[in-house]
Amino acid sequence: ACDSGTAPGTAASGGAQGAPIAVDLPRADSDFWNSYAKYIPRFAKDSGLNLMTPTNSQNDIAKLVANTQALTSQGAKAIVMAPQDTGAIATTLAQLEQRKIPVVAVDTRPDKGNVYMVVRADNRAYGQKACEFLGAKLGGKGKVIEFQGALSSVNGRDRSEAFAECMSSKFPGITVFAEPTDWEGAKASAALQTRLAQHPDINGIYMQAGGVFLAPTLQLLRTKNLLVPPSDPKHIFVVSNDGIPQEFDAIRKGEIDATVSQPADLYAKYALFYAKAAVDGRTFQPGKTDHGSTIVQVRDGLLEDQLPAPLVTKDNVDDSTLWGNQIGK
Amino acid sequence: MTDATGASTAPAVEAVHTSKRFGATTALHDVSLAIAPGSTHALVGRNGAGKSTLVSLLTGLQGPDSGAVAFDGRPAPPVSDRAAWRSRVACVFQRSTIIPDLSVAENLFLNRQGDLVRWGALRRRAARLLEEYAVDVDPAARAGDLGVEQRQLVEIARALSQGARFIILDEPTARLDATAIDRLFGRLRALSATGVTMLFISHHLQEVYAVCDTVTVLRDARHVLTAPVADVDHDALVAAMTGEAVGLTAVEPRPPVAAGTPVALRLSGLTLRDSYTSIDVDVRAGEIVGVTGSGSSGKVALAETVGGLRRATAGTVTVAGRPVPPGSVPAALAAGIGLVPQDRHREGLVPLLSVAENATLPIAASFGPLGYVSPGRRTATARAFIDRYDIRTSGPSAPVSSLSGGNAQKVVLARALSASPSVLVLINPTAGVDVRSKESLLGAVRTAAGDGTAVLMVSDELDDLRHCDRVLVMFHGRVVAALPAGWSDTEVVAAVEGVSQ
Amino acid sequence: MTTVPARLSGIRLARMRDLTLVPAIVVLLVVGAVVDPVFLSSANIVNVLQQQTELSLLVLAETVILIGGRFDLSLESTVGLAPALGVALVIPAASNGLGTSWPSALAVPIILLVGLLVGALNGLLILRFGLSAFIVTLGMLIVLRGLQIGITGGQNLFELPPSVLYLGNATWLGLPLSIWLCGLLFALGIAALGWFRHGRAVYAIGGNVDAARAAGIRSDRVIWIVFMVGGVLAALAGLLMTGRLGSVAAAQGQGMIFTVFAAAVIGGVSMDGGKGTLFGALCGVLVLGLINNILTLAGVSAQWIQAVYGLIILVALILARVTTGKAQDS
Amino acid sequence: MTTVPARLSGIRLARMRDLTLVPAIVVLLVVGAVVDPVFLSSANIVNVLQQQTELSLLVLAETVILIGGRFDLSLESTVGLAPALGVALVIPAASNGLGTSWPSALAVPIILLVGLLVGALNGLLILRFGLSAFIVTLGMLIVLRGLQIGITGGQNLFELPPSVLYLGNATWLGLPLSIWLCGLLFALGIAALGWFRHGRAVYAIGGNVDAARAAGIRSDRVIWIVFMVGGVLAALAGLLMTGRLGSVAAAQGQGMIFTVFAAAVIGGVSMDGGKGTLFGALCGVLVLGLINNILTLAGVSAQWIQAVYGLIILVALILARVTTGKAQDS
Ligand SMILES: Nc1ncnc2c1ncn2[C@@H]1O[C@H](COP(=O)(O)OP(=O)(O)OP(=O)(O)O)[C@@H](O)[C@H]1O
Ligand SMILES: Nc1ncnc2c1ncn2[C@@H]1O[C@H](COP(=O)(O)OP(=O)(O)OP(=O)(O)O)[C@@H](O)[C@H]1O
Ligand SMILES: [Mg+2]
Ligand SMILES: [Mg+2]
Repeated sequence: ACDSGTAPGTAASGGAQGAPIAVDLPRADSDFWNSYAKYIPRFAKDSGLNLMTPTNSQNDIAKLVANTQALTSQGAKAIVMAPQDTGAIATTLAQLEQRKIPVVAVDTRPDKGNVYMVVRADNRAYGQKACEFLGAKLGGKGKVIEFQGALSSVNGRDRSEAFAECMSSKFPGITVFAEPTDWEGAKASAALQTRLAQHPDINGIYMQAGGVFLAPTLQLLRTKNLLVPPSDPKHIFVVSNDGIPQEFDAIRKGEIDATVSQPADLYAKYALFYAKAAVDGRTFQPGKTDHGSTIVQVRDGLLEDQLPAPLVTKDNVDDSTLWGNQIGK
Repeated sequence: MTDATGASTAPAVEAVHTSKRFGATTALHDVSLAIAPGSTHALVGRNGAGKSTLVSLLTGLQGPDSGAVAFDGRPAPPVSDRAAWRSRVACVFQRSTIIPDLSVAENLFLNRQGDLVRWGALRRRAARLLEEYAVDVDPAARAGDLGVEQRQLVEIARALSQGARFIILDEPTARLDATAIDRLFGRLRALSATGVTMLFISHHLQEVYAVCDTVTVLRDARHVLTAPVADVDHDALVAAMTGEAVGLTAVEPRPPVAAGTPVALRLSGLTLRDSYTSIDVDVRAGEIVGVTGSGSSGKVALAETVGGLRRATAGTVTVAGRPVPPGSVPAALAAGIGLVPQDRHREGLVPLLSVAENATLPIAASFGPLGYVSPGRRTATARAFIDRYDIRTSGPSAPVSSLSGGNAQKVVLARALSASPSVLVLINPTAGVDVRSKESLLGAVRTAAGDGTAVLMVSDELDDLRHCDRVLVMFHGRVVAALPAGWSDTEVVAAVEGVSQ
Repeated sequence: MTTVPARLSGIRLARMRDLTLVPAIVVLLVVGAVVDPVFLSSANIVNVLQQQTELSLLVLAETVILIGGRFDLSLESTVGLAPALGVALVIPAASNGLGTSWPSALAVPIILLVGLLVGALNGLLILRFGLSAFIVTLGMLIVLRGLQIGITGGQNLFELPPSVLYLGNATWLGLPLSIWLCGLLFALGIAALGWFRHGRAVYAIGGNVDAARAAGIRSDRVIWIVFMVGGVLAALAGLLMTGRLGSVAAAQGQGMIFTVFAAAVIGGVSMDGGKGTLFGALCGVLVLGLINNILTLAGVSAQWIQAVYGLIILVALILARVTTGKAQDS
Repeated sequence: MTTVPARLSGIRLARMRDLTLVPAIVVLLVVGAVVDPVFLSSANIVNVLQQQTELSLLVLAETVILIGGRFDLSLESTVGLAPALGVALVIPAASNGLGTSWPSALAVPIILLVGLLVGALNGLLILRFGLSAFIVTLGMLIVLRGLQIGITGGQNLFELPPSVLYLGNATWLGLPLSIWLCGLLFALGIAALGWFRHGRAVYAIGGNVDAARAAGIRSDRVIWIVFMVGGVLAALAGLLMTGRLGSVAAAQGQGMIFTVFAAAVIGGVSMDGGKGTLFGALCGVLVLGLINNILTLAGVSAQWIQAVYGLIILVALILARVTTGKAQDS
């Protein structure tokens, strides 16, 4: 039926020349992804890309597939997507491959099927870094509560698994309460409240998404009078994840101790970079890159550019290269 | 507004050139009606003539398409001002306005409980009111658990107790037994004596003569005549209603069922705890057996047991010598038993489905192979029913909810007869049916009997029972009398009241 | 047919239906105590109650609407939109506000007003245009959620004025204010539905709207008011949640409506209108809250926690059915 | 009171109610063509249709259940659990299977059987124990979703046997097989509900179950069958989705049930039972699918797309109401 090339110039955001490049946003209700969404047009303009209006799949794989089909109908020559459900995208990837439309996957790696490049940070490293930080701060013993994401999310699972492995191998003296939250702040808050009643001596928290868990956690600790400086024995060490500006504020105030900055700006920048490279027909090899990251071959035909995800503590929270220090504020 | 002040007293209520249409159906066409203060006015007409529609205009439930309503010479309040309407008119509606999940007491004083409800006082008030109307019902009971008759009595008590000076009763007697009707009439006469104006609707013309002073006849949505009841005799009234100058024929005696005719329906030792005990009845093919009794006699439960709606605690029902599995309507149908249930709204009809579909539910299987229901054949069958039972409807495809009360009842009867049953069980089959239709309904029953159907007819109406070959009277769950044809009204009434022997 | 036993049994039945869930609650309390002695500590019980306050306000609203024979799915989106709008109007643009920077004392009144307006709009569309309540409020749910995302750009709002934080955080006489507030509102609701004419009118309308109208009840007006009260309660729930969690999350309230219906229906409220009590609904809320708390305390594995949760609900239902011997309606 | 015009108008009305959404569909087609010429390309139309196949099967199931006066929320979880279980039983443990490694030819029969069993269990609990359909199927929804997470550990399954992939992928005569299948099932359903005794019985039961029973319809049996058919259809939808997406996602089907109800009710199916047609429901599915497609093609900003979507649904409803002049019920 429809082959590429039949669609007239339908690029919604005109101006720039060149092959239309499509971006699908995974969701519109988290600070991280909203920052990403803001970076996309900015970087597209900087590098003169012909960017189509980004679509949004609202965390729904069926919508992502529908959006992809609509975008290809409209003549997209490369697609940047962030499939939160990494299994369900296989068929779509195969179809896109048939039509020779390259795909850049951001943040997640498809379980099956090929893409031109995966742009993500190593989520296992997030869990690892959080574990090592907490383990060191607690001196290898104590009780830690961990707000997991949804079991069906690969990123959440990677963080949980790495955290659990690291804790049991390096800090067997620390008890971990892993709470499933489905990424909901209210569930995390309820779980923390219950656990604190059960174990008033909890002294560490690892939250896998600062965007949703930060405010509820701080609010609860505040009402329980547990927001005290690290010098106080009652202090609970909190490690977060995401690197949004509010987390940095909390670090500066001493309310939390660290966060892993997930580079929203780099995600956007290199997603578009690789999309353009794909259209231009460039190829990449595993190895160090020119932007301080490493391309690894995770399986046959699948390259992944693992962007650095720095651990932010009081020491480096004012580093102006952190994305959380660049937006808004 | 007393008569003493002069001759120019305004009517207590007046409808002036009112019309009302429902889609393509004209329910009222340019009807005018004036009721003098203190009079008891009868409104009669065949099923679907527009009586209930007129009631809905006079009670402000609906506004007329054209024309106007006035009370005491002043225009009626706007339709939205329910409180104003309620102070002018109280009504016993033809369709139940009981709220099933509320208690009897609350139903009685709905929206009149006072801003802060004092439950104890409310129950006591309700108990007094019920006692006054001799209704043996617990005020704390859930209204939905009451029987049809008790519910009707509650509605009547509610309307009469509102203190309005104008009261409408739309077929209040259709669901009452003889004693209850007597009590109601006593009450109406007393109210009338205190100057209350009433509009009374009934298909029992003798009731019109018993309580009313003036009568208005509607036919096909139009006003036909208004006259003092003394000036129109029974035949003239029927002629005005039907538009034909033929009087009612007397009930023709049925030829006795031949002695050797086999028993089609046999009830032996049938018992339902708390309802009836050890009922033994034989109904022969072609025989019509009437069953009557007072409200708690168990007659309805008995009929419902035979129809498969209830499961007897002991005893058997046999049809043509074969026992019928108890408590299952499909089994009863398979055995050849057709049923006209008591409450057409609750268990008789599916309101959203068409007349055709409702009338042919049990025989849907016969309209095509493999469960296929040919719409053409269904419509044709339904059209035949509409003609045979004189159902006033805009067509077989009209939803049955658009029918007037009596016509809906005819659909239920048509349904019971559709499967050509060998045993027909009827519960109050002519409730709410107009005189002429009643004839045709009972005619259909007689025809079925003539073709060899055994009929068990539960009814409170002597007119129905007159068509029976014999009448069984039940009292507190037992058959206390069996009256062969030729009984006198007093015999039956005495037996029903439990005063015979 | 003597009437006395019938009367007794009538009363007994009505009472029993209200108390259906009490055995389940007792069983849960015992199980909880066995699972972990902490369970019965006053701190934990207060936690459970506080965590249920927002849900219970929504259940209060939905129960009244259900008794009136209607439906409101949009309550859960009001939980998010009302605080989001109220806060966005008063905080500076730099904190993701709308840039209007109205005086922050206005935040709470605006939040409640938004709830009122949403309820009024729902009522208008349903009653004036004769539209299906299910679809109107489903559409409204999507629109309001969309508006929230549109207004906030999908961001969480972190900079809250103290007045917004107060209700969800304050403690009175050792108990969180939100628990007092819920208790008070439920008491008011139970009194209004049980002993006041307008409350009884809601039952009448839900039971048979024609009959209610014939009895002189202004059913449209009553239902409209019920929708508006529902909207205000939902906004209040949003306010409590915002205070408790310290931010307006972009997804605040999302997915709650299922739990709201579950609590109400488990508590004996009928989806067909005219039936149910606030006390029963409150029991439903408690049952769900206790189950959640016990599962957390028991440390059921994340992999199986959901299956266990659903199973317990089903079993609780079957038990409630068996103990009262009363069939529920669809 | 002449009967002929009345009869004609009666038929006209019934037909019209069925066609309520046709003008909306036409308007959407025109708008779509204006927004982007690609819209009317056969490829795009086929895409829209194929994307709606799974939803439409669920709507088919839910519509029949709603017409019968009941409710099934658990359909959306069957969409996930049935394929997950079917696949997990046949694939090796290394691919997240259960380790049973049954012959892979069994996968499809198992999937459909799971749907049948879920429907049968729902029916059993609702009919035999007299429990509320809303609550039973809500509990079932949670249990099944939990089971899926328990069985798969929250992992996606993507080593699928070819038989499982076939239905969602194959193309017949240039059209995806799933479209043919949906068309066939809807045709069967429309015929069964319109012209067959058991289908008509569903309407009678939904319209007045006491009357249906008094007329000799075995209502419990019919409703039970309806639940089982619903379960099988949901499993089939899951099978199609699995094939189309090439894996069983851990969250497969999640959140669909709202859209299912929306499509059915927009299409004129009543939540009170006894009313509605499959054709109308199918139109509801199409309307939602077209709106989605047009919004995507039009490139509405991600920030506002949801609000616009909800608004269009509301407006479509009000228009449908105005054009047919028929009030809907709650
Ligand atoms: N809501 C409605 N929709 C459509 N048609 C209606 C409606 N209400 C009444 N009708 C029609 O209007 C006509 C008059 O009905 P109405 O109920 O006034 O008759 P009635 O005289 O009270 O009859 P009955 O003695 O059987 O109660 C009938 O043909 C009926 O079918
Ligand atoms: N299933 C039942 N359980 C308990 N009591 C019952 C049951 N069925 C009937 N009864 C009681 O048995 C008595 C007889 O009931 P039935 O309905 O047969 O009376 P009826 O003579 O038909 O009255 P009516 O003429 O008012 O319809 C009533 O007191 C009723 O309350
Ligand atoms: Mg009438
Ligand atoms: Mg009776």
